[in-house]
Amino acid sequence: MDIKVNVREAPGDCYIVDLSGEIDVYTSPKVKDAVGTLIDRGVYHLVINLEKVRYIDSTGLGVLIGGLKRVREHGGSVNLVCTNLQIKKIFDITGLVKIFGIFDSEDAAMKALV
Amino acid sequence: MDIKVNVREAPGDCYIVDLSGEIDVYTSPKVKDAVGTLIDRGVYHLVINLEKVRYIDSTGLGVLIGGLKRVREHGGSVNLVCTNLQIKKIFDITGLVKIFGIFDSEDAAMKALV
Amino acid sequence: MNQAVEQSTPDLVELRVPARAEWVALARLAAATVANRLHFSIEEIEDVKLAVAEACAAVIQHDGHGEFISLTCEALVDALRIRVHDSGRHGVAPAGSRHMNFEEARVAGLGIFLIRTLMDEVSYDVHPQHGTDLLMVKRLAGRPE
Amino acid sequence: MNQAVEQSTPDLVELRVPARAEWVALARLAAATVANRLHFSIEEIEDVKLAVAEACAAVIQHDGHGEFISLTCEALVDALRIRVHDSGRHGVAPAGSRHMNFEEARVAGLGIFLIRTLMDEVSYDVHPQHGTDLLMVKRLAGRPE
Ligand SMILES: Nc1ncnc2c1ncn2[C@@H]1O[C@H](COP(=O)(O)OP(=O)(O)O)[C@@H](O)[C@H]1O
Ligand SMILES: Nc1ncnc2c1ncn2[C@@H]1O[C@H](COP(=O)(O)OP(=O)(O)O)[C@@H](O)[C@H]1O
Repeated sequence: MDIKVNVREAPGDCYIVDLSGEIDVYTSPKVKDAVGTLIDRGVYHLVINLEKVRYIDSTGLGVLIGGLKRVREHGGSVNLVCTNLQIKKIFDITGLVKIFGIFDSEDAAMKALV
Repeated sequence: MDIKVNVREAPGDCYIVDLSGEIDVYTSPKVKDAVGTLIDRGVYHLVINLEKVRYIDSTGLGVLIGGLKRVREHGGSVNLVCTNLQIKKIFDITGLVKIFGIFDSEDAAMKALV
Repeated sequence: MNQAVEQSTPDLVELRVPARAEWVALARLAAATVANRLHFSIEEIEDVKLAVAEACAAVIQHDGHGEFISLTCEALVDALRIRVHDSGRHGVAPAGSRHMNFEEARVAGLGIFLIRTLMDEVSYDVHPQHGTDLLMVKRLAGRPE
Repeated sequence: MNQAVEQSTPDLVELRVPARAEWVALARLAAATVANRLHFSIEEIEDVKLAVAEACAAVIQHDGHGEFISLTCEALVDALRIRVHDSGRHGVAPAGSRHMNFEEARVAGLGIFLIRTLMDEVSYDVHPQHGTDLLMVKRLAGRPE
């Protein structure tokens, strides 16, 4: 019933946000704050690692979409790391696979950042 | 919301019952069956390992007490392995520490079997 | 225990929680417990959890919602029937309450879209006096309608 | 969201489940969620879970219990108040129903003993027509009565 957020700096002006737990209507404001703070500081290339996320709902998707829209205004990008089949399914059926880069490993997500 | 029961033979006419999960009004009949079957087969020296039990209620305690009473009629004994503080507390406040041997390791519980 | 009484009792679970975000996880869990009893697959149980969570989130984010959300889960022979009830009177939003902007409305739409995709039947019942019911059914796979 | 409405809603959670063993885990969890919201310690949350489980088990094992168990958890400022309601009419046990033997009665006694030990206040309310209520209060440690 909780979310943990951890932000790490990575080579090349890029940041990795590790999320673990459940991203729902209760916990997504915390994710929104963390991502928003990074963008406010001028970080426009993000990898968000969802490998330890067991659950995401539409408010969580909304936070990710909102982050993506903000960084795109600055020519940035958001790549996701996601291996959980249920969560992948959610990105599939909502069509969000088409707007996010979704990768099976952090390495792949990092390399694909523009 | 479930219990796993595993029975192992150990040196010296003794059996170890590994329980893992929650022993409550729903799952305790399964424990009762497993212990009862052993006693029916003439096994009167038992170690019941509760190390992986996260939760026990009075019906679970009742099953352990019932097993103990049956083996005692045959000069047998039941030793428990228990490290979870909450569960130890339950044995304490019910006074059942006085009728069971409760040990911190399987080794100690085995050695103390008469 | 009295077996006759035991078996005739329907698998009906009702939960009423404050209409606030921190209680949605419990509603999810209650629905998952009923779905599990019906032997839905793990993936189907996740679908049910998400649908219930989206229904609760929709209530909570809607202006003028009631103080409580009621969840009713009924295990039928071949399906799980879920009702999410909000006692709020829609259209009678308290003065000064927030309105959704376009972006929020879009995310809310995503929630409704997910419910419709994950569940087999979805319908609304709006009673001006008694609030709104969202009714959802998930059928056990392989069973005919 | 309307903050005024949000904050005035009491933390009141109600759960109604069939009076059968497989639903007790959900009742435990609902009570634990409310206890957690009140910031009880992990040990105290375990106490609450066990007390609720014992109360439910006592209902289920009692001849003539009702079809459902209702659990009401109310988060007060300094305490958690829990009501476990059984709609059964005691003394009107169905014909042919089982009676407890001495050993079973003793284990049931252990359950009641645990409830009394783990909770700060325990009382019963028996209504011949409406069933039985078990009321339990657990106070937040360090708060005066
Ligand atoms: N805020 C949002 N809420 C819900 N879905 C969104 C949101 N933003 C984008 N999408 C979804 O993402 C996909 C692409 O949308 P968008 O980013 O607006 O790109 P485009 O303008 O090319 O359609 C669509 O399937 C759309 O429904
Ligand atoms: N079936 C039981 N249910 C609950 N408590 C029991 C049961 N059997 C024993 N006890 C508890 O275990 C302790 C010892 O009881 P018992 O085994 O009957 O030994 P003794 O006859 O020496 O009292 C007591 O605290 C008693 O309450």
